[in-house]
Amino acid sequence: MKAIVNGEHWDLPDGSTVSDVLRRLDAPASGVAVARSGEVVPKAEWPDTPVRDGDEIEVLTAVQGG
Amino acid sequence: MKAIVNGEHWDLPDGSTVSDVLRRLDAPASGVAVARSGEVVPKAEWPDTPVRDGDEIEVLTAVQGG
Amino acid sequence: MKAIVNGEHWDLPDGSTVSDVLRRLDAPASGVAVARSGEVVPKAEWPDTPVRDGDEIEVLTAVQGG
Amino acid sequence: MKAIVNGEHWDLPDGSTVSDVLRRLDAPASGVAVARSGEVVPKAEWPDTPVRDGDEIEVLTAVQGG
Amino acid sequence: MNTDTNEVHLTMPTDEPAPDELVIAGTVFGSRLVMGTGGATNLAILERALRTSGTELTTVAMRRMDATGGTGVLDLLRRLGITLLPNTAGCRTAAEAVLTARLAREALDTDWVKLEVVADDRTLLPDPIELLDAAEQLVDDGFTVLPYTNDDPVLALRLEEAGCAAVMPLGSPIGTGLGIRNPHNIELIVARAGVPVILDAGIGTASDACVAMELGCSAVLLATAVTKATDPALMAAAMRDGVRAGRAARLAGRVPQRFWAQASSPPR
Amino acid sequence: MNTDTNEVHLTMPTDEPAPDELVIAGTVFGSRLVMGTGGATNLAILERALRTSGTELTTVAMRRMDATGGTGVLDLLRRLGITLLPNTAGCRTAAEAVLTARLAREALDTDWVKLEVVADDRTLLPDPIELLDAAEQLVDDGFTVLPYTNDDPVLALRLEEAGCAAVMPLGSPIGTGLGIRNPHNIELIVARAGVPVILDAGIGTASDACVAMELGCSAVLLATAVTKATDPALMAAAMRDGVRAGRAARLAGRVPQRFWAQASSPPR
Amino acid sequence: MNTDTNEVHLTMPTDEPAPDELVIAGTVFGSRLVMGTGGATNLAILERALRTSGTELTTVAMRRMDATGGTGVLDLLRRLGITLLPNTAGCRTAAEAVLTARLAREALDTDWVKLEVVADDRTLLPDPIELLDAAEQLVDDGFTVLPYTNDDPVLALRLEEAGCAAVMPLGSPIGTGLGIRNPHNIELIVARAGVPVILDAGIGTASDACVAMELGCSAVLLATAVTKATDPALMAAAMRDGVRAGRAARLAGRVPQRFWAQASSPPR
Amino acid sequence: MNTDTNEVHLTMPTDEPAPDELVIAGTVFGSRLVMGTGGATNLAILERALRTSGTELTTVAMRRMDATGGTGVLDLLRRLGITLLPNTAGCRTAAEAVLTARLAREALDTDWVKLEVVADDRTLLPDPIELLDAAEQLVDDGFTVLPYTNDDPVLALRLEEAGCAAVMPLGSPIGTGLGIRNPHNIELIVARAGVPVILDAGIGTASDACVAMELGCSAVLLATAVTKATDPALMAAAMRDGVRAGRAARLAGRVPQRFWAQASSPPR
Repeated sequence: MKAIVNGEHWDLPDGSTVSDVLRRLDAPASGVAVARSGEVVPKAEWPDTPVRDGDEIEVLTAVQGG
Repeated sequence: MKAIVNGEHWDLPDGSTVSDVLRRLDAPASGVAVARSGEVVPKAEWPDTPVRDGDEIEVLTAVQGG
Repeated sequence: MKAIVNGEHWDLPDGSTVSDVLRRLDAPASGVAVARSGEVVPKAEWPDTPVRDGDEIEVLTAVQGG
Repeated sequence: MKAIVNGEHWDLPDGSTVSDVLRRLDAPASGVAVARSGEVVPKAEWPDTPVRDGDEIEVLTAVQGG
Repeated sequence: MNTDTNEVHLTMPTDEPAPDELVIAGTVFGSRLVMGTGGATNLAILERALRTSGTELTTVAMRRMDATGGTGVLDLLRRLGITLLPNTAGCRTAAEAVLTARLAREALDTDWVKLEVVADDRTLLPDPIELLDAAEQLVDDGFTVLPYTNDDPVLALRLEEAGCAAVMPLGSPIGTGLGIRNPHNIELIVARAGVPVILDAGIGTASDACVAMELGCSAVLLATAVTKATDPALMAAAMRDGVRAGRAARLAGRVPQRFWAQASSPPR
Repeated sequence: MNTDTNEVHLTMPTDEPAPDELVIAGTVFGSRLVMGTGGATNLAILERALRTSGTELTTVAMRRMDATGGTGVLDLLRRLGITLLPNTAGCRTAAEAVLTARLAREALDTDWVKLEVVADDRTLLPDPIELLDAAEQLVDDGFTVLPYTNDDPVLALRLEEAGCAAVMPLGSPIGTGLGIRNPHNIELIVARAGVPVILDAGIGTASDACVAMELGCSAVLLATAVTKATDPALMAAAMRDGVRAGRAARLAGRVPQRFWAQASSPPR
Repeated sequence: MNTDTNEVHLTMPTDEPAPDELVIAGTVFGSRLVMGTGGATNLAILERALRTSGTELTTVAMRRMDATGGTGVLDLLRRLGITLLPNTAGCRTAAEAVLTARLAREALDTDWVKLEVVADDRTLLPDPIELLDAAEQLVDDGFTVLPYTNDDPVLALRLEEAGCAAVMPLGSPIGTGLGIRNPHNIELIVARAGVPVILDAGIGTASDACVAMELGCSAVLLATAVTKATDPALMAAAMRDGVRAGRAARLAGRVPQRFWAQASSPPR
Repeated sequence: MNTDTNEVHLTMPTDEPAPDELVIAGTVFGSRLVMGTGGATNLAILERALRTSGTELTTVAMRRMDATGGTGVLDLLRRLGITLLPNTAGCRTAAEAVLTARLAREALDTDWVKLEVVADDRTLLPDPIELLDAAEQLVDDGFTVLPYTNDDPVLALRLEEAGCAAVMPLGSPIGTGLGIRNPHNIELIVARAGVPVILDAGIGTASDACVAMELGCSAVLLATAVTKATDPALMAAAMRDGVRAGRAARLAGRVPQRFWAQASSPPR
């Protein structure tokens, strides 16, 4: 299954979830948020939210700015 | 028949037209425009445009300004 | 003998000194300076400095200013 | 005889006058003024004003400025 | 006027067209001073001011006809051969402004309009949302739209993109006479504009108009600075000359600014 | 010039003399723009700039004659009928300035002098002590003295008391083009002056000249702002119009400044 | 801090609450200096600057996570006990800004957001239409919205009417260091605002921050003026003191301005 | 004070002496705010203002003793451990000023003097000729002379050459509260000064004091801006912080000014 994660093309095993993506990104436990194809995915739903073929996943965190 | 002309309550004989209103206002031949209940009435249509009961007629002209 | 002290006409007994003037002015022990007809009279010389007829004596002190 | 004309050392025959200096400088008839050792020499006196040994002659004219 | 001939002659060495004309929506104007007619005590004073100003484009407002009013200002402007620019002064919404513009077109046979949509009476500042909305509607309806806007470089660009024939940023709020409060914004607007930038509102005296032109504006619009001056006709002359001075200075290429002095006479 | 006729006509409603002339030491000038000749690349460019400026009074410097020099600038000014104003540029002491003024009088048959006594080369600012000393000596010697001074209202008054025919405060240091750095001082000088105040030095562009006149100055003196502009003749036109604009605005009585807006069109 | 005790004591004679606190949406802050974290070379420098500034509210941006990044800035702000204010920097549309704000809320457990919707990269000026749209959506969605806006008094009022917790007008475009280009607009905004006015963007040096407070702003937001100064921590101290100075001066009631002098020593 | 410790700590990374002290004629002062005592309604208000200001050097005037007067201000300054700086306020000639300085030395056991020689009551501006004359006499007589001067860079240099321990140019005339009218002149004075430059007169609010320090002045002298403010003690705090802010900003190295914007958040 193919998805775009933070602008890069990824190949993911079928049935992958948002949590799988975060694990692979080595995301910290806190300070991170996820959007799937333009919709926010609340942290509580990461384990049960599947990544669909063609999804665009954005994983954001806070950086210096403003 | 009742209409409001430039904010004043007028009594008009049935069948009155925009031209009648202008005549009564002593409006000059040029430099004047008319709106009937929010719509512009082109000069050519003044004679044939009836004033309906309850119409709001605005008769405008150019003045010093800006 | 006549002298002008801080702009006022004074009558002084002959032989009066600058110290006499200061005593009469009730001047404090410190923070005061005296000019006699445009010349500074050092504190040490007050007792021995006579007031001459027609002298202009200025007794100055520090006030709020600047 | 030696003189300094506009900052340059000149050798002049004895008895030279301011007029001689101006002639040698090719000075125009008008628009020029002369100082000899710090004093203005009026035009009328040029022919009769000798250049003395060691004199500093300044010959000025108007130029673009200000 | 002799001066104009000079200008023509003078602008030749520069790469400017000679004479240096203002072009708005394909119409050519010889004067870069746009006048308003508001505030004049009477038409005689207004006439002398307009004649002296040399203006070729002047605004009027649209108001309810009343017996007393008459059409004096129209007759005057036509007699002077000055192009009419009706405004939508007093409108608070896009709908009001669009209707007023259409009535002006009907009454005055012109599709030019100075678009004003103000937010409140204390500042008379434009409402950016209503203004842009009205501008889009009027452009679609075939109007030549000259919007009175604030000095926001973003809104100025949006108005140009909407098809406005010029943008008219304020120097300061209408009638304050505070001049150009934010020259940097005017420079930003000019730097990116593809249509004429006309400084509108806030001009108090001749140097304000002069600065506007030096900043790169194509023209200046003013009314009460002239009509409410002690001597309106003389102030009209001042504004005429101030605009011309600023325009010429812009074209002539000013000397740079220096921290230390530099002599203008040769060393001794 | 047509404009002048206008001006004459226009100034009538005001209490100004018509035409509005500049009078220095009893001599009348039709133009309030005093020019300098320094900085021009050649005499042809200078001539076009001077003609366009309309100036009637122009400065020259006194320097050592050299074969190459010639008297071109003198011939030019005489041909244009412009009154000569020799300066003492480059002098550092009263003695130098007095000698230079006397040589200028001898060479040019004029007892008018623009008195400059500067303190150093980096600022070219006047030395107040030497300047006042030189002014007193030259007035005693029968000169008509126009001193280039800083913008100190006290020194300006001292120079007037010494008998100077005008006072010429700077806007900013010579050649900086920084305009009028301290309008408040210029206003203080004008408020107390009994002789013409001529803004001298620092003018960079037309609006600077316009502001000087609006502040109440009687004239403006400038050189490199015109001669070193990209297009000197066009900048001369800008300065001519800027001075006229500022003068007219001063006489016309500007509108007051307001914090809140005020409508220029009648309420709807 | 001793000074604070003074301030408390000092503000008593005025009608100010003592201590003089900043309240935004019911949250109390002891410091009126809001900091940004952008531009700092490293976290050590940033930490010293933040500590010195005394700030209690500081912005962060939201960006794509990458291995290298880490969450250093978050850890730092939490360690310093500074309240987080995520921004929507880089967003061009209401939709982008709303999504970014929601992601920030999810990631940082805060419903506060500094709303930025800019129109282009050269000016980074807010897009008034998109900004207002985004503000309305986020307020509806329960956010505490602090919008970065231009200095248009009309837009500021619209944003307050839309339910924003503060309005944050610019002094000049982001990163220009041009200070407050239009104090009159800031005064107009303050005069009509019912929520705190926070001067955001354009501050270059301490006096800019001081002037903002003297104009009546409730706080100042700045980043690169400190982080890109030669000595960031020292500039942070300058800004801290400048904000405090301006606030105190506003409350203390300054002396009026006069044209003529007035002696401070008694007559002799 | 905790802040001071910060300052000390902060200035270490810079090449400044730590702490950053003001040195006049070899005497060290911890505060860069010099106060005047004129204009205070009573000594209690004056005391609170002086304490809050943190000043270590304060002026007094010399006047004829009268029974009512007493020596309250002297006792107060001595009690607060503040160094006395007698002035020659009201003197119009060098002779008057020299005599007044000598009487002050006699009365107050100090050879420091703030030298004032003013030309008239309406402007209270220094008389440059009398001022320089008095300065030379007093330096010869062993005084430590701090002259109140105008903002003429030439006179400032002459006063330094005459042996003055500092130069104290005005921002604007005494008591006007017009701030610093000519920052360019202050920069020119600072650029060439070998002694401390103390901005004296004209300060109206905290940002004026802050700007003075940012321009490179070593200290600020003010009186009525504090004593005649609605809340003198609070304004004293504002001035204290404003001076400190401006000094720190000067040392910290401000960011450059730009025409176009520059992002403070990383690109998305």
